[in-house]
Amino acid sequence: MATREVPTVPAASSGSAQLSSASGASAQPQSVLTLTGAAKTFGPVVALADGTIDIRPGEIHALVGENGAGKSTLVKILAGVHSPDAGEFVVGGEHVAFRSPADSKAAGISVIYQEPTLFPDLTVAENIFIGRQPTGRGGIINRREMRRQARELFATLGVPIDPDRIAEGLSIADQQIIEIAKAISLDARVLVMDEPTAALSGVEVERLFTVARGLRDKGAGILFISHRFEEVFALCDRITVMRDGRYVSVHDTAAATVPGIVKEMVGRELGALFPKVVAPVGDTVLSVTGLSRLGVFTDIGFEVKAGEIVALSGLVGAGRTEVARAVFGIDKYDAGTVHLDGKPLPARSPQASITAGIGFVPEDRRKQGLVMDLSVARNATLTLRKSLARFGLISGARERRLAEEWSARLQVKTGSQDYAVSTLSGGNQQKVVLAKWLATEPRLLIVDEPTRGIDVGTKAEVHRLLSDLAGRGIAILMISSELPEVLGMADRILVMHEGRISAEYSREEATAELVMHAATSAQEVAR
Amino acid sequence: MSTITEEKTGAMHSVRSFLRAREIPVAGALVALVIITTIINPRFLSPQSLKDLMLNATIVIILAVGQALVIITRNVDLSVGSILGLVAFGTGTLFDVFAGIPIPLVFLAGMVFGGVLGAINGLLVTAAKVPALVITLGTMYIYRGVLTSWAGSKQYFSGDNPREFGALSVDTVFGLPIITLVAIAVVIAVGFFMRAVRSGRDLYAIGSDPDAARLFGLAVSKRVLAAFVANGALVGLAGVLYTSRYNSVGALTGSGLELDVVAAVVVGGVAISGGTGTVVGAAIGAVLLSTITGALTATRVDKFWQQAIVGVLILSAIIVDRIVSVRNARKLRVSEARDV
Amino acid sequence: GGDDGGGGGGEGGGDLTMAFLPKQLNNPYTDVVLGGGEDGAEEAGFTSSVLGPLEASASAQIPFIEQATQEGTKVIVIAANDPDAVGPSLSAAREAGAKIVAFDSDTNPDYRDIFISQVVAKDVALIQLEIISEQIGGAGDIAILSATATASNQNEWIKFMEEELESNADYADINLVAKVYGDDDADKSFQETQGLLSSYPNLKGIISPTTVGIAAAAKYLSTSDYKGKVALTGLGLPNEMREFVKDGTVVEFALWDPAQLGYVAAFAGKALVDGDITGEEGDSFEAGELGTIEVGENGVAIVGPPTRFNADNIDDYDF
Amino acid sequence: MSETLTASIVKSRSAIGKRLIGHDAVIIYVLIAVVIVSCLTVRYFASTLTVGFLLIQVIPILLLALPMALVIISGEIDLSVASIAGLTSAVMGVLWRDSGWDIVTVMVASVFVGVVCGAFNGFLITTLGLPSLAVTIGTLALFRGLALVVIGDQKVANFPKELNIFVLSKIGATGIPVVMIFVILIIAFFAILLHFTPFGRGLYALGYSTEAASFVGIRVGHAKFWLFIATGTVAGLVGVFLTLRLASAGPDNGTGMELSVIAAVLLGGVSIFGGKGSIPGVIGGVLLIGVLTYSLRLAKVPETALIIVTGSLLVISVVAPSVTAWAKERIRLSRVHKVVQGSSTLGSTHA
Ligand SMILES: Nc1ncnc2c1ncn2[C@@H]1O[C@H](COP(=O)(O)OP(=O)(O)OP(=O)(O)O)[C@@H](O)[C@H]1O
Ligand SMILES: Nc1ncnc2c1ncn2[C@@H]1O[C@H](COP(=O)(O)OP(=O)(O)OP(=O)(O)O)[C@@H](O)[C@H]1O
Ligand SMILES: [Mg+2]
Ligand SMILES: [Mg+2]
Repeated sequence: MATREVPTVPAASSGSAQLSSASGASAQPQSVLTLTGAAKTFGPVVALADGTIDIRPGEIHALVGENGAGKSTLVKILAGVHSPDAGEFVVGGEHVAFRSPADSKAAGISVIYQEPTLFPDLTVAENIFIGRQPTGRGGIINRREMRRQARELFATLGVPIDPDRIAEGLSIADQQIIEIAKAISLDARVLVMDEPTAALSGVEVERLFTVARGLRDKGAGILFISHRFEEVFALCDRITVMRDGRYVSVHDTAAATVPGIVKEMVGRELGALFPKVVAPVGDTVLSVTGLSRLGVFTDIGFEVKAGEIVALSGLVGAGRTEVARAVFGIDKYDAGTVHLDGKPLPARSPQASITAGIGFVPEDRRKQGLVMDLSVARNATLTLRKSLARFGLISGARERRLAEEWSARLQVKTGSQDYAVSTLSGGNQQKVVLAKWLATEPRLLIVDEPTRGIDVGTKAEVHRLLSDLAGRGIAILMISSELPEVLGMADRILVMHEGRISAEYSREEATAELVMHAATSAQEVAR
Repeated sequence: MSTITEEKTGAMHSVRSFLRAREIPVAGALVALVIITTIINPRFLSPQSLKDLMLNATIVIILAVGQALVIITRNVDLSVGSILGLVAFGTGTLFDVFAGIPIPLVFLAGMVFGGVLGAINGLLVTAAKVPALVITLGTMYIYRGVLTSWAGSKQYFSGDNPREFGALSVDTVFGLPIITLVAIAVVIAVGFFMRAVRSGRDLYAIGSDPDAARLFGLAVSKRVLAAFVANGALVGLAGVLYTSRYNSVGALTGSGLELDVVAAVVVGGVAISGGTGTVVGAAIGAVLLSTITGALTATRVDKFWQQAIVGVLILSAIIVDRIVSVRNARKLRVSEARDV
Repeated sequence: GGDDGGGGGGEGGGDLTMAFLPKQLNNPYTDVVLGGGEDGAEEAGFTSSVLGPLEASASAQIPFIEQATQEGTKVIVIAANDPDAVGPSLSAAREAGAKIVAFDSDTNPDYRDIFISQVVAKDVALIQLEIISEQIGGAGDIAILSATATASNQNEWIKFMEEELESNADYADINLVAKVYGDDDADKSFQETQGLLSSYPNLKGIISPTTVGIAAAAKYLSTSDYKGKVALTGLGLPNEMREFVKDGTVVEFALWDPAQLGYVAAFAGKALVDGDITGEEGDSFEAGELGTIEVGENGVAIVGPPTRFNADNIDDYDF
Repeated sequence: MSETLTASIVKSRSAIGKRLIGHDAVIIYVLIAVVIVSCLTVRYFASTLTVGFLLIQVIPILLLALPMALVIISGEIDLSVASIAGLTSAVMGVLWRDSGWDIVTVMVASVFVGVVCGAFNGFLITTLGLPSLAVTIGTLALFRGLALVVIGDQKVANFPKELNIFVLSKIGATGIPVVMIFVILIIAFFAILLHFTPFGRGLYALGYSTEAASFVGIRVGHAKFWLFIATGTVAGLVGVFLTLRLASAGPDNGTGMELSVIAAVLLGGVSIFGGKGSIPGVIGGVLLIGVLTYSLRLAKVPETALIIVTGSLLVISVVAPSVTAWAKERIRLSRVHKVVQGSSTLGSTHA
């Protein structure tokens, strides 16, 4: 059907046939995909003013830019989700105007979106092959074959996910991995990955890279978006830089330097990425003892003192988020106690935790951190509902003032306080989440992956923020899968492995090797 | 852990999918109901009353199958009662206006008519991107209004239709009334389509997360529209059969049917939020609900209690369904922990 | 559709207006009644209009009473879905100067000036018993398939039947085993009939004193094994029953001429407006070609005797 | 440039501006228009009688629409309201006939039945976490069935005359029913609850996303439970009102009202997906249907046409916005195009 709609090479299959020829003529590679001067506006917001990218077969091409630079918007144009208001778009030498993602797929472009998009009710295997399940005669789906292929894919990615499990309840990490499996299984000639590593930790990232390089060597063109420069420089051949919705420049990685790129991204010099100032440590704020939940975590015990930043490190799936959720009262726990300022905290009651002075920045911004369809203002003040009310009645004016004050303090970039947060870029959304919790002036702030999918500039801000908060005597529990962040920000580091705390290091003694070892070693043995 | 072996997961799979099969409890309830009733009143399974049970179930089975298609895509069609009324009256009119019109042609006409009405719903839902519940609530009124102004006080009686047409709901082929056979055929065909054909699976994906489906490039609008049209056509079929089955069709035919049908589908284990459940389940739900009434009369339960009991039945079906799915979730968590 | 709310379309506050409020629009029986009614109204010099809900429920009738009131209608001719529920709004209408004629199904006597009854309620009850008794040979189980459980006319007839079964020696061997309600809904009546036959093995006959019920029951019998084995009678419309009389499912049933009912009601309205009568017992008024009608005890006027319909005479009638 | 463009358009859509072109505002404009047109063109319409009859007729729907709006905003639905009203009416009848209590006690007890029904819904939906649409289809049948069980096929009609006179009595010459005073109080209660309290704020949030709501300490289950109590209670009041207004308690009072209520609420701009809607809009929706029906009947428009009108209103009310939005988008694009082209030339030279 796609062949009719799209004036371009029909299907992915024949696309891969072309790849060989393309890589054959790799003397001076001609582009497999070029987008020039693409523009996209949403109501008043100009998401993309000049989206320009050029991908060659057999290259891995990085796209970097601050939050809100327009990367994801550009991706969605490549994917056929948005049709650009202006600009020209050439795939395989032919002008195209995609009317739907189907068109894009038919043109041999396969996309991993920034936010995982799985079908919770379908099995993992079906999620991967939906719409193109292997069929026997008469178009009847062959489930056994489908499972086999899924299992093969996971083998290549080296992850033990059961293809027959329904997607419901998978951790973000597992979801992201399934997205990757889905995308590579299309063996398209252009593979677009919008921050695929944001939710992954070292091991998975390495496997992903191996796979990506494999595809590149088979002649596919890959667009890779990430806020982590070490990844960009390790993996990519060329780098395109964007700022404020506009194309800035393109470099060969060999010739590029991190400071140079960063300068072009932010348009200014950056301060330290980890501005950690050691704050005077006060008395214990949070103390957790013998916390256990069947099948998720066991006998967790630790303390967080005022002015201290404690990092909870470990591989994705170690159960850190579950611990945090249990402490905050989202999930129940089977055994153990949680004390705040020496007073026991009732289980299963976020409201109690909030009034007691805990703030929780959850790992999944979209589903848990924000009410995406609600305005920025409403989101920013959601935690203040009770304190906003006088005689039980809320004053809209005060609500608004507070919202403006806090989004100003965190420099949230938005058209208006009345826009739905869904229209903000990933980074700006995260700022709103932080804003609404800081507004409650908490005693303890739990942050789960606080800088996931956040650009260097904002990242530095967030870190400075956390550091200030600690300085002002707030206790901070930080879950992070990013080692540099952990090492750079934490006073103490707890390492979790398979639901247990496997090691604890002070800021001084901690090293990348020690932490990685504590997080993985046992597992390496098991494998 | 990546050394999970083929046959092991194969086994795990079959076990899980059985546990996940939401129609098991409903089927059980149905069997239990029939057995108990028969013990109290053996005539409940006498040929005639058995035939009646099947005939009563027939029409709502077809409606439930159609509705299930729509609900699985996270939509709903409340206008089915009115559509059925329109088609039924249309059928009567056909026989009246074109005496001696071939019966197959009437069925075709009925299904096309229903399909068109369904398409109107589908187009409004997909093109204007507005919630189906609102749209079909609207068309429920509109279609009913059209029917009442069309029919006025005119009614068509079984006498006005050709004998052999009425015979469809009387004659039996190896014990089964012809129209019931039609219903069974529908269930099998649609059920197979939903399980083993790609576009069928798409419907589940769409219901599971419409936005993801759109991003992924599934033809969401097309599929949803198709679901509404198919539902309309099935309602059309049911409408024609209704005319053959019952004495009279007129302005009020089929009114108030919509909630019964949705109830049947839900009882059959199709999640109202889409993405899960099967048409077979829906069909069983339909049989259960249509049998309960007969069972209650047969056991001479005070007529005032009957509706209340139907309500209790619907509720318990939902609760059981819930328990089953919670059990599955817990199983998942544990196996999850093992996978880590 | 002929008799929507718009039918008749009377416009005129001051002049002589008459509003007919049937239990429900689009009901064949109702149409015949209203047909007679409109003729009557015309002869009596009234402009008539038909107001009514699409489904037969007490609360649905009320807005139309209020509408008639607001339009300053002189006469409201109503067939009550519920004898009491329509009360308050009828009282309001009377205060606004309207005369209330109940017909077909009575309201609580406090709320109307006069009730035009098809026939003597007792006669209707008895004739149906007579017919069924003849057909089942004076002995065996019978059941009643009624309309809504609250329909006053139905309940009155059923009461008389029960009394007669008690008292009359000829009916000693007949016992009434069940009363079921089809709510004047074809499907429901149909299924109730099924229920009866499946739960009462040796049921000999069914009486259905409502046109919808008897038609549905006949349809079921004619398609089941019980055809010819189980007798069926009651009150039916010849046009609806013709098929079943022809195919032997039903031997004989009864009814009055519904048209006369509306016709007389119209003239009763005129008489009330002209002040010829007040609805007292002993009053009498001219009902056009039907001659003089007497008002009986507590304001009930009787139109005429019921008729029996069977294979021999059914083709002489068309309603 | 993006800033300037943004700024210019943001001004044009200040908060107040939004309110004046919002869905609920539009509904109210239409309502006013219909009233004016009817007064001018429909015979008998412009009269105090209209006020009285009309209000009395819409009160049940109006009352039920209020808690229903909150329930739908919170992302749930309650189809059982009409049945609850029916059950309440039945219980009231039986109590009055058999208990020998004075009428006030009877009325209070009956309303309490409504509360219990609501709690039952709430329990199944929040505690057991069952889908409300499915549950309330079940209780729709259950409660109506119980009404039959309670009162059977009888009717109870001998309620104190003065009470049903009171229910129909008007405030002086205004033609406004006295009971409207209570109705207004209830309206005020729900309006404030939804628009000016933390609870209301919470409702909008959890209407969009229960998960995110629970992360800011909104007790989702708790909140929804109380909403169903509210629908139950109001349904109980409506049951009592119907009984007195009809001077007759029976099993079938209020049958089929649930869909009219939901239709009115949706017409009033409440989003069936939850998160959107306002009390003024809902009231507008209820009155619009009420007035239109009333005046069309007076205008001798056939009943059958009235159903079509109601249905069309509903469809148009949801389709119209997306159509206008689509049109706006087209216009805007054509304007934006030029702006962007002008600015993007620089970029394109890079390729
Ligand atoms: N659907 C939308 N409606 C309105 N504005 C939008 C929409 N999508 C994106 N935007 C705006 O467009 C700009 C670019 O967003 P985009 O998501 O492309 O940035 P990004 O580069 O992906 O940022 P991040 O690195 O945080 O993902 C942002 O300012 C955002 O607010
Ligand atoms: N909602 C859920 N339902 C079922 N299992 C879950 C759910 N969330 C996570 N899990 C599983 O629980 C374990 C812990 O996952 P989780 O993602 O919380 O670990 P983590 O250390 O927080 O990883 P990260 O925070 O980096 O995503 C993993 O096995 C994960 O698959
Ligand atoms: Mg992005
Ligand atoms: Mg986590």
